[in-house]
Amino acid sequence: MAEVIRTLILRREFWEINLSDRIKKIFKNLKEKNNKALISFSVAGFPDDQTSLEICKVLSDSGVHIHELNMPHAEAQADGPIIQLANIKSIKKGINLDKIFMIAEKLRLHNPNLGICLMGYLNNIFIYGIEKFAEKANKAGVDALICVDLPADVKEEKQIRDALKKVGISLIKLITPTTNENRIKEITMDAESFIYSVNLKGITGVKTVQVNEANQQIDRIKKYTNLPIVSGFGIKNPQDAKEIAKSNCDGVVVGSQIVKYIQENIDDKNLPQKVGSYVKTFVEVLK
Amino acid sequence: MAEVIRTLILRREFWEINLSDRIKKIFKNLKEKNNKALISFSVAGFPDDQTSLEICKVLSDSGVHIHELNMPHAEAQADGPIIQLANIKSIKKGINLDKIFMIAEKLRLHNPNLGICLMGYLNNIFIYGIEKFAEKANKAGVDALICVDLPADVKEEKQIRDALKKVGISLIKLITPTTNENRIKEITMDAESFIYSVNLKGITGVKTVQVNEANQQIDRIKKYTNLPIVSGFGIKNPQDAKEIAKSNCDGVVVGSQIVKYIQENIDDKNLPQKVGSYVKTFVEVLK
Amino acid sequence: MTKNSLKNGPDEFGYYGEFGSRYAPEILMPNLIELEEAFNDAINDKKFLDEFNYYLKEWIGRPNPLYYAEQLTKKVGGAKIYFKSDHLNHLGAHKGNNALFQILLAKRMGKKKVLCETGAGAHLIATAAACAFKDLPCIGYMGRDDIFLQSTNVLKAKLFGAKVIECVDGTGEKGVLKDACTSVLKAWSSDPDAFYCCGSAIGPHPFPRIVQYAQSVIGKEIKEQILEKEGRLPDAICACIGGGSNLIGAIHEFLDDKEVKLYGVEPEHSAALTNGTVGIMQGFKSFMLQSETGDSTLATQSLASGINFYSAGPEHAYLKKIKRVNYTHVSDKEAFDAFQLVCKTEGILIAFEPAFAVGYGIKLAKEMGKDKLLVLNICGRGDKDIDTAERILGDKLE
Amino acid sequence: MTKNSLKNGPDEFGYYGEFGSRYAPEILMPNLIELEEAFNDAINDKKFLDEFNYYLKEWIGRPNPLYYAEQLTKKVGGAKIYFKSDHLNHLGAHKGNNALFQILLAKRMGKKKVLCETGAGAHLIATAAACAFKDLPCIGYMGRDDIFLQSTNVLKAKLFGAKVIECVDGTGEKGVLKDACTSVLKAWSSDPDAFYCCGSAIGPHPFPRIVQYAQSVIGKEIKEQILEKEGRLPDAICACIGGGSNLIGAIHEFLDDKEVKLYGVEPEHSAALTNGTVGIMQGFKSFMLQSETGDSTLATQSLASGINFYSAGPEHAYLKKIKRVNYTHVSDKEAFDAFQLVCKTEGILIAFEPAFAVGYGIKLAKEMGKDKLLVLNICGRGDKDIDTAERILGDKLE
Ligand SMILES: Cc1ncc(COP(=O)(O)O)c(C=O)c1O
Ligand SMILES: Cc1ncc(COP(=O)(O)O)c(C=O)c1O
Repeated sequence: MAEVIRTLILRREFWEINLSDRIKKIFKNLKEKNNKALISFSVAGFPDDQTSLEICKVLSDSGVHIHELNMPHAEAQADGPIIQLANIKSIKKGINLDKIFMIAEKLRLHNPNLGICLMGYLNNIFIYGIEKFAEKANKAGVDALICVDLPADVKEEKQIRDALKKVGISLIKLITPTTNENRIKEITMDAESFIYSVNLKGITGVKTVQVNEANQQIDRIKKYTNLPIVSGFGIKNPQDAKEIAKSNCDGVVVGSQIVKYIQENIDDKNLPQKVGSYVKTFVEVLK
Repeated sequence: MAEVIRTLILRREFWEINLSDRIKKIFKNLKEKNNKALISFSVAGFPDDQTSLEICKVLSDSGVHIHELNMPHAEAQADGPIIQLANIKSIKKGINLDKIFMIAEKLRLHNPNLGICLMGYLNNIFIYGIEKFAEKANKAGVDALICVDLPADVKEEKQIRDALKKVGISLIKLITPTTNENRIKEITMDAESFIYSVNLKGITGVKTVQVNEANQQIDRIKKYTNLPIVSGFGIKNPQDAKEIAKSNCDGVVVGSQIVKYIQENIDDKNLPQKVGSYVKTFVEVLK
Repeated sequence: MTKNSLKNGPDEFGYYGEFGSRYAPEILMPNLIELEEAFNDAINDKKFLDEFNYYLKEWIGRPNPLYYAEQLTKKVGGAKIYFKSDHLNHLGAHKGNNALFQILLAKRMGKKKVLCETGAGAHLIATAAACAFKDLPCIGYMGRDDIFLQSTNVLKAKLFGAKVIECVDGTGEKGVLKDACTSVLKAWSSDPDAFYCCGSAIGPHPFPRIVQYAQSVIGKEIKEQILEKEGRLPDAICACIGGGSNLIGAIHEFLDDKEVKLYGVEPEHSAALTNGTVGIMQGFKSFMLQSETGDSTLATQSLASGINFYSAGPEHAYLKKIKRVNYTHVSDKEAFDAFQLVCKTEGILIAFEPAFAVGYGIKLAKEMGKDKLLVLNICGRGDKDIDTAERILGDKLE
Repeated sequence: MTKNSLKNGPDEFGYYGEFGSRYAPEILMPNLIELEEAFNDAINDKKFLDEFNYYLKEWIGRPNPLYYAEQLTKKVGGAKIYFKSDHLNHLGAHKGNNALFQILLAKRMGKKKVLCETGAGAHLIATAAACAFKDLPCIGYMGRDDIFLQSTNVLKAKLFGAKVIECVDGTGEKGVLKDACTSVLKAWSSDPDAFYCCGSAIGPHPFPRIVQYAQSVIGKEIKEQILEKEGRLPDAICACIGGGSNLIGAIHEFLDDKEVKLYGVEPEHSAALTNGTVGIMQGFKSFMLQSETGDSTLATQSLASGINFYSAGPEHAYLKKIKRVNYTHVSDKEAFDAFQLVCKTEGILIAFEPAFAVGYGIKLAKEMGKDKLLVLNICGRGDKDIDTAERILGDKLE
């Protein structure tokens, strides 16, 4: 264990120099204005490749600071039914990492300032090849990766971290209400760009958020890091977002609500624009 | 065992004096004419008390020598479905031993020469009371009893034998193809009036008879007794009866066929007469 | 053989006091005598007994545990309750002990075919399975209503290669265990070369004795196990009773131990020993639920098909007469409540039959006091009964 | 711990070679670590192990026999075939060994609620029963299709007091074991205070290790029993493999005995170890039947629901890689023929799952020669499968 921690410390030093600049700047700017980041989420390839790209573009135009682009996985262990269904539909239409990188790249060309974060499960990356993944992600202009089933405890964590580091992409860490002090200490030591703080015990899209709980969680993390903390899970409407923004967080994630909205308006010809207007209602309350 | 056999021998002596005269005479007369006895069978109380009496009367008028009047039992272990159904129907109409004695008595009044043999299972007699049964049977003019589930091995056999002996009724014994020599010896020692020889391995009313088998069986019995032997089980039509009559038997039993015939003509207003005509076809072939 | 021991079996004529013996048609007498001789010969043949014990261990899976039902004991708050676990036997009931014994005997006698009767089907599957592994054809007689109610057991028997014959009463209207008994006796009369494997401690002598002998392994194990666990005999043993094989099996070893109280529990509406009169049917004399004239049985009813029988074995009639065993009854509801309670407290799905023993056992345990030991004989598992349980519980099962 | 022993379990990070470990969302990590610590603590606590062994004996009914299948051996005409009889266990399968262990562990950890996944329902009823007798609420996750196919197991679980939750895949169109696995992991993520009782040697570390530990009682008994009966180790052991718990249980004790050949038999159309590629899903790395991109599992099919799984536990992936165990597969038809053959020759109704082991075992026995010893692991009884058997046999079942 001592050795593991030593490695972690070494890594940390390395990281201080190589942090993804774009995301660092986003939070720095917001901080100066005393504002909070809005982080949006959508499923790559849902409802289809082209539309999912359009949605991302519109989101970035609507005032979102960071966008999480989900790489679909059928057995997603930590996602609710709304996202899972979108995942499966996208998989059935033939989504894969190459297509996802294409979407990311076009989004990057559309908006050079947006934080682009890929999100998903390890297996897609593992099968694709870790090195190749890092290179392609970098080429596509991706800033960060959230990998749900990649705790520091598994072999691939270091492999991925190293590969990403080479190309300047950060590996975003999650902290949940069950994560104890010790583990928070270790995770924060390892973390880059920002911390993803899960408000609720539970999977996405099923419960509602409470500002007190969120703050408790954030305060536990702040003891160990100065990294920005974004608060996610359970934000159902602009009201929730406004509430959470009152907490000590640095940003708010709106995830399954957006996917749900897409789902509900899936036949609408102006779907991307509608999603854009919808997200603006969140942007508004955070101003 | 030695003691049991001693008792049996004692009994036999006793029996030589007390044999039921009527049946003895029937066989004696037939023997003189080189004829065989026809033994008929019907279920008391089937299809109802009155009709079952009428049937008995007509049978006795039609040339039958001995009639077996069945005392219905619902769980008859050694009867086929035809007789069993008649049993149950009769039971449902409320047959009981008192009524059966009434039928027997009226039959006796109608025909003083007919051999009347009650047939059935022990439990009816056991519940009624053995002594009382013997007395009432005697009063009704019954000559003999066949009790299907009363081997020499059970306690009630001696009780019933003794009770019947007192009133001069014989206990008829069955011998089947499975009865071995030793047992035939013991059974014949104990037998009275006539021996009931079962032709077939099996229950009544299901198989057809073969004269060779019947003879084999009869010959085995003749080694140990001079009593008349009637051959039964499986006689389906006058042809069968004629066949069997060719054997060394002294009489032929027509059982379930008569019950079946009654069953088939149950709605006929002249049922007893029809049964009479039917039985005459058997009487004819035996002449 | 100890003089005056209640464990000596019937007298030389097949009687337990006034009960039992063989009220059989002549056609079956030679078979019964042959069987009796073969049985007496077999139980004096060490090789045969070794074979029986070998398969009891290796095939049936004996000895099964004498399980301290701690949670149930706590819940009831009385005597310490032990379960004798015949529900863990191969094929799921005590019936296998007996079927195994008789099929080994049939094989030893050189028999070429086996007949059996069945109620709930437990004896059928046990006989069919034993016949399969001893390579004998098996024909099972089963009431039409039981075939319908216990269709999975019929299927199992067929998978073991048995033929199943539907039985009805004289009217052809319904068919239950007693009709299967009557039918198998008829079939045996037609086919006396066959071996008849009788499923309970009933029927003509020597069946009650044979079945008692085979099932007594239960009580022998109880005795050994309770002595090991508690250093003393139990204060009471309680089992359900249909024909009486699991009860006699559980208690036979204790008949001379007068300090051990013995209980036989019948279903309320087929309580032959409590409410019956002495009669003679299907080859034996015992207490029976019968018509006044003795010409038929009365209709009986029970949640548990396996103990829905108009009579009980002759040894029980005798043990009742001499007051060695207390025969009593509980209602379907009490049994069903006990069934659920054992599921919930012990995680054991018992059959409806032993649920009657548990139903009474609960009341008994309460009266007995905490320093007492009560053994309940769990003679079968309840897999066969869950559809009925579902029907009874309906919406309550969530 | 012997150096270089294959029995040492995973390394300190939860890996068997490159396979295994815990690919879990952060929300579950503290639980997994807590569980690992609790497990390591428990297996060094004599009192806990005594309790486990006590209930293995008294409640599950262990040891079960190592049965010489003489008739089958004769029929096949090759190696001497032994059956390890987990079909005789309480609740009818090996799953009880593991459920019992984990529920005792949950109790020891002070957990107040239990979740489990299930395929055929065997693990569900085992967990529900263990929860009943340890007084813990139990919630079972089961695929919608499996609920339909294994409705009696659902009923049993409910009688033991469990709640059963229907699971479907992402489309909501169907639901099988893998969907139950995904659902229970989600449910646990939402309710991390609960104890998750994993049913096979799969899932994130430490589950494969815990399940292997609990099931190893099977192989320990095999070793003891074969030494007693034959004075030597078997030449081969063969078991079916779904997640891999009965197989690892049967063979773990023999991993260092290189002269004992080991076989794992998968269904032809869910043969992850034969046809799969390395992947990471549901918390562990192993061979998997998965799409080229790794974003989903492939549809699998098997006569036996319990082994119809897209992957197998990580220890098996490792044992395949180092060639210690031979993984192979047989068709549904071969398994069904074996199922019938065992019914007819041994009078034992085995489950469809072990029928795959028997199906391969028959071929193996023929190749092995008469002086060899082959142990087949009969991990469950077939009561649950007779409706399907009836459907397959149709008119042929007379
Ligand atoms: C599980 C079970 N218990 C009890 C019985 C009752 O029989 P006996 O009284 O002979 O034990 C049966 C009969 O089928 C049964 O299946
Ligand atoms: C009877 C039986 N055997 C085998 C299995 C397969 O599981 P495993 O490979 O973990 O032994 C199951 C799973 O439900 C089962 O019920």
